[in-house]
Amino acid sequence: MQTVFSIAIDALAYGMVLFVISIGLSVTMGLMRVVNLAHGAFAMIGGYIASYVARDLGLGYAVAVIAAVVITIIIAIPIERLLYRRIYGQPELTQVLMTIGITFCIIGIANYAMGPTLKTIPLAEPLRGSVDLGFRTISIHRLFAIICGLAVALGLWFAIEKTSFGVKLRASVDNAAMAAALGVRTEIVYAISFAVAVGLAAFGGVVGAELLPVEPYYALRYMVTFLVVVSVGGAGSIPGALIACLLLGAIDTTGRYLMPEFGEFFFYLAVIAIICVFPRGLAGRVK
Amino acid sequence: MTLAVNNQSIPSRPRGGSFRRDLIGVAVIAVFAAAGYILFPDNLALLTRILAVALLVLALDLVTGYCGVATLGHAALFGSGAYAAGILSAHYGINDPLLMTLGGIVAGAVAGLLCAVVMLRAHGLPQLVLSIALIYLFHELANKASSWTGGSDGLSGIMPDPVFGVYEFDLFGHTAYFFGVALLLIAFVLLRLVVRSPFGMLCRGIKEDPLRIRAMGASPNAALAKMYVISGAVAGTGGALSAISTQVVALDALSFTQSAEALVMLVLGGTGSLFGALAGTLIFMLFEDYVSAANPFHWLTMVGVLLIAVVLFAPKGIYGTAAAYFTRRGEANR
Amino acid sequence: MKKTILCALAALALSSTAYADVIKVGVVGPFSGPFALQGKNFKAGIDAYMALNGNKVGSDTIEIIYRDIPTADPAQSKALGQELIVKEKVKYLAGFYFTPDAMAVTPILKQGNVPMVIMNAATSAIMKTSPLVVRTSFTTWQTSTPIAKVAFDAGVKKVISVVSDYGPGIDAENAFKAGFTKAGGEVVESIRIPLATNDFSPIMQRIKDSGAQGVFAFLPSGPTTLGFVKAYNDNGLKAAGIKFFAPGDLTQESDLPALGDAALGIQTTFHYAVSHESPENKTFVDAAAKAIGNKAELSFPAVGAYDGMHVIYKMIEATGGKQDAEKAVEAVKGLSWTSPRGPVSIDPESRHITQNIYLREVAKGTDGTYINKETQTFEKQGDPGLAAAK
Amino acid sequence: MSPVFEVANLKRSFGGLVVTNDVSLSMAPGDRVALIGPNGAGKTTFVNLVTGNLPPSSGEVRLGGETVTRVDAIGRVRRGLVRSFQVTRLFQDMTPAEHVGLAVLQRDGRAGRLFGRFLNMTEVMAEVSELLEKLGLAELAYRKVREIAYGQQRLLEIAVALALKPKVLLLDEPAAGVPQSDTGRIEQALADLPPDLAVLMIEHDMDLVFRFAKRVIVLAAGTIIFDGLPADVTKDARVREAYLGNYANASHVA
Repeated sequence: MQTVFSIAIDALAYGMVLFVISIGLSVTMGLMRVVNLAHGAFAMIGGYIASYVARDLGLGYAVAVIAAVVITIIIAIPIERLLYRRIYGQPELTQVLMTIGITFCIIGIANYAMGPTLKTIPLAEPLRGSVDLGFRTISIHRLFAIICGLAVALGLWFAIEKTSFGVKLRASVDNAAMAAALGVRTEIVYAISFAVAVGLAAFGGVVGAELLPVEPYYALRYMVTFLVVVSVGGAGSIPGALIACLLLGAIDTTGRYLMPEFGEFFFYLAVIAIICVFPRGLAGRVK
Repeated sequence: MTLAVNNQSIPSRPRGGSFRRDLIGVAVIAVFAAAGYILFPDNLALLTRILAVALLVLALDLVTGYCGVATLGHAALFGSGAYAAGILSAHYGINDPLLMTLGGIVAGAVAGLLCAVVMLRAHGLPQLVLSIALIYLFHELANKASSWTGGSDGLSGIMPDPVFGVYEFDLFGHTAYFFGVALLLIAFVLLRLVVRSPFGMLCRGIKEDPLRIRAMGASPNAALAKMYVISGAVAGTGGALSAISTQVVALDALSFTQSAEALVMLVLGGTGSLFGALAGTLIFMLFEDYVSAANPFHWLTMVGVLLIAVVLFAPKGIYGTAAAYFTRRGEANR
Repeated sequence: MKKTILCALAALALSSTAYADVIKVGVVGPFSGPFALQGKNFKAGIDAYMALNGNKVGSDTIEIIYRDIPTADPAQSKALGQELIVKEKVKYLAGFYFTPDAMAVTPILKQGNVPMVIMNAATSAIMKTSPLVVRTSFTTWQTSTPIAKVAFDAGVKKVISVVSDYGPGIDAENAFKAGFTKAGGEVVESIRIPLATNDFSPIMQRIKDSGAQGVFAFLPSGPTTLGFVKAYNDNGLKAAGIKFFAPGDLTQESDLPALGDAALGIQTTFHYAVSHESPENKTFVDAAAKAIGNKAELSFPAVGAYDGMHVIYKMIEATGGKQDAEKAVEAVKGLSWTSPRGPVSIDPESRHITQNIYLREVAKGTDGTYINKETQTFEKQGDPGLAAAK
Repeated sequence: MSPVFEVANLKRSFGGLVVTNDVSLSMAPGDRVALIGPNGAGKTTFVNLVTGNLPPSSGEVRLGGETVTRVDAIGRVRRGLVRSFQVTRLFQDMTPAEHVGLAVLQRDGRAGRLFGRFLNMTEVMAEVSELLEKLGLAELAYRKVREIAYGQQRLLEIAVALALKPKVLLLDEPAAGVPQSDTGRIEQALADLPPDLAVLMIEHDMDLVFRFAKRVIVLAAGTIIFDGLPADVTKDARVREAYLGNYANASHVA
């Protein structure tokens, strides 16, 4: 029984970390219809900035998180203006080519500027160490990640469902021409959504860095995982992404506990099974 | 309908046109192959690799360019062909390169059918993810079956006999190169026939509007599965060529990376055209070889810039955009 | 066919008759991609050797030609090897980080009349594929066997082994098992985990549940190692007194800053630590650090490359710059010298390097950086893997 | 004449909402029937049920005496039930000749052939040219669909449907979106449909309905409220109510 609880906790923690990192991609893919393979690259940039701020400059973890999000967004703005604008509404394959190109460039630059070694982000003092839950110990950082995941989920849900911006965004997504006719400046809505998505990527990159350490190949190494999680959830759906992360997290964790040597099989078989049953993703809208 | 036979009231199309284009196509490939041989006699290994990958990209074009199925897992077909050819030689002592190629073709086709069964359960993004899941499963399977595949150490001990008992596979790669050119030419001619056949037309229809095809009484999934099998045979040929020419097969033949690279090459060249697939492979691999030799440490950035430039300046792919440009000019001159 | 070879040989022979020649050495390694750091270390080791010993052997100038192969990709490796031999006319092939990449090239060595000096690839079996291969790195068997004795002597009788599910991981598992069982211990469970494992918590749970007193682990360096060691601490295994043993790949110097305090006290056995104390090593580290630019990035592939160059220089000396692979290899059989890692020799039979294996513990150095502090020496270790494979 | 197409007690509900309720009709070869109804009457659902794109909650569909309720959309097409689309669904990059050629080949079970070109298949080309000629599309045979006018695209829809040699043809607003100047050609094409073909036309344009149909069926709120001669349809009180609401009755009373 203890083991079951223990695995459940691990699954939850892993799922939430996945969620924090992937949810930004769900926003770009679901709401802006861009297959953004460079999502991981933005998460990586966030991680590098946080590492630089916290480790090399010696500023605190909180400062590092904020700096990572803000600076990554600032870096992303010209990229959005010059490159992403050209692929909105283009065929998926074109988007794939462009965003892979961007990813390669960012990897190359990161490798050149930051070197090929792993970078860590020193945690704030209260987040270090582990707590004893009675039946097992878990690192405080994991709990922090779970809380971050819940906060992001709630915040996004609120922003999309309950604010006027959310209304405009949903209108722009459903019918851009109609939204524009109603006076919504879709360009600005898209730009803000992109900024939010990039900011979430950076935030996820920092919070998830304990599990997915920052190095130049981060952007490619985890690209597939992010893409899979978002698609299984149904792109653009926050509850969908949450369920997918928890479900895949649970399958992955249980699989790795029971039969580690077949870990990959479980994960990808589950992905195939879920998509065969829900061809549009768990929360995909049926047209 | 009998009375209509000699009543062709619509002007029939000049039939020579497409046949001539076929000839030109074959000639262009032959000229390129000869040029490669004469100009770069010391780079035949690279050129043979390009031939093998070109077959993979052609195969990918069949399902992606002609049928609209986006996949990041096509190396599963290529790798199955490579492993089949390799295992035939390394474990069963079947060293005849033609038989090994045949084994690759069959294995590729079977893998194609397997993939089709899974892939056709979804569309769009979830379909893309299915393809990713598939390639990882194939990869893991090959890793697990290490007594057959050599696992992560790779399958070695592949020793192909001379082609027709005469032409040996030597260090300089002459035989492998010509063997590859021959395979590519045969595949190209057959595929030209296939894409222009009624079946090819059906597939183009499916790509544009599968629902309309259903309303015409044809099953898109059956057609796509068939195309997947054909594609598997072509990719399997490429895999077999790779196994025969390098005499080793490793897990990278079944990898996501290989699949993604093939897709990048295809889109780079231009989807939906056999020439686009060939052009994309040639340009990407030569570019990669050139910049990675020029600067082994930071060439990835250059490749990234190339991809971005293509999207910005040649949105239909390099061949696609060039072809469209010449067609327009041709029409303007008329 | 024979004619072609003869022609080729003639051509090659002709090209090598001139006196003051440029002798090209082709180095194949991961210079970009996820393993770029290892390739960078190859280059640092080679640069260091040439900086210290000059770029000339006799009157011949040595020129290094680098070729990039980012991951294990034998088809590409073979193409590069062929290109280096045929087009660049290299007389020596060297480098090779991954086993399959090396295996892909060995079949063409004889035809090309080129010896190969492996600077890393650590699977025992490579040596059997061609008599023209010499290795100056290590094998996983070689480095993983002594740790079994260390573990047993530390009073640990039950161990669980956790390795990444790929060639070197499986080698490590077998090597440890063989050594540990022989010593009288018991490997209670052997777990193989996929290479792409991000979250190690469930594995830690598994280790706890197994009731083992210690864990033996082998994972490729980089993010997975970091994740594993962190999980080991965070999940309370360290606190619970479960001891951690591994070969030194896990505590590669370039990973130590990222591992930080989490790695303190981990015991590993390996053939080389950057902190090794000897005048030879000091010279080497200074030169290599200069070559790589950042001393923190320096780790074991550099020493493999450094000694590899030493072997190549000796080969060139022995052949007088002529292309004769067999003679070159013959000349270095039994060669012994003092490497930065300690006294080493080339075993005449296996052509693999015989060397000291050190037991090390991760500690904080005097300047605050993390180092692998050597605490015990296992002298003149050969490769037990080749014997085990028979 | 025995009916070629029958629908018996067809019913479909989504959750609690009954969209098609107990619809029955029967058609004989050569019938020209128009199905009309106000917006939201359930016409689209009815078409989807008949073509097999939506399974019914209960009831049956029969084609030439065979029950096809459990046959999928493709199977029904192969058994002779062919439809056209309200908004043309043509392949923008293909030519009219290719469209019709594909349909002919598909009908003959040769669309899966891997070799040969239909342009070189004399008997296929003969049929293609005859059909295109008949619908006045001969000159456009080798233009891409995206380059030809919408009215001609509608004609091509009909040509594709005819190439499949249907027994029952379902025309979903065949003249929708066509400029006034071109409707004449479409009406002509409809008038020239094979005499033994049963045609069910869904249409809003009453002029077209009156000129084409020998029989009119009115669908409202998922049920058939009228099935009879065109001449009678405007006199029917329920039809008036369905279309004009209470306002109609009020004015009637007044």
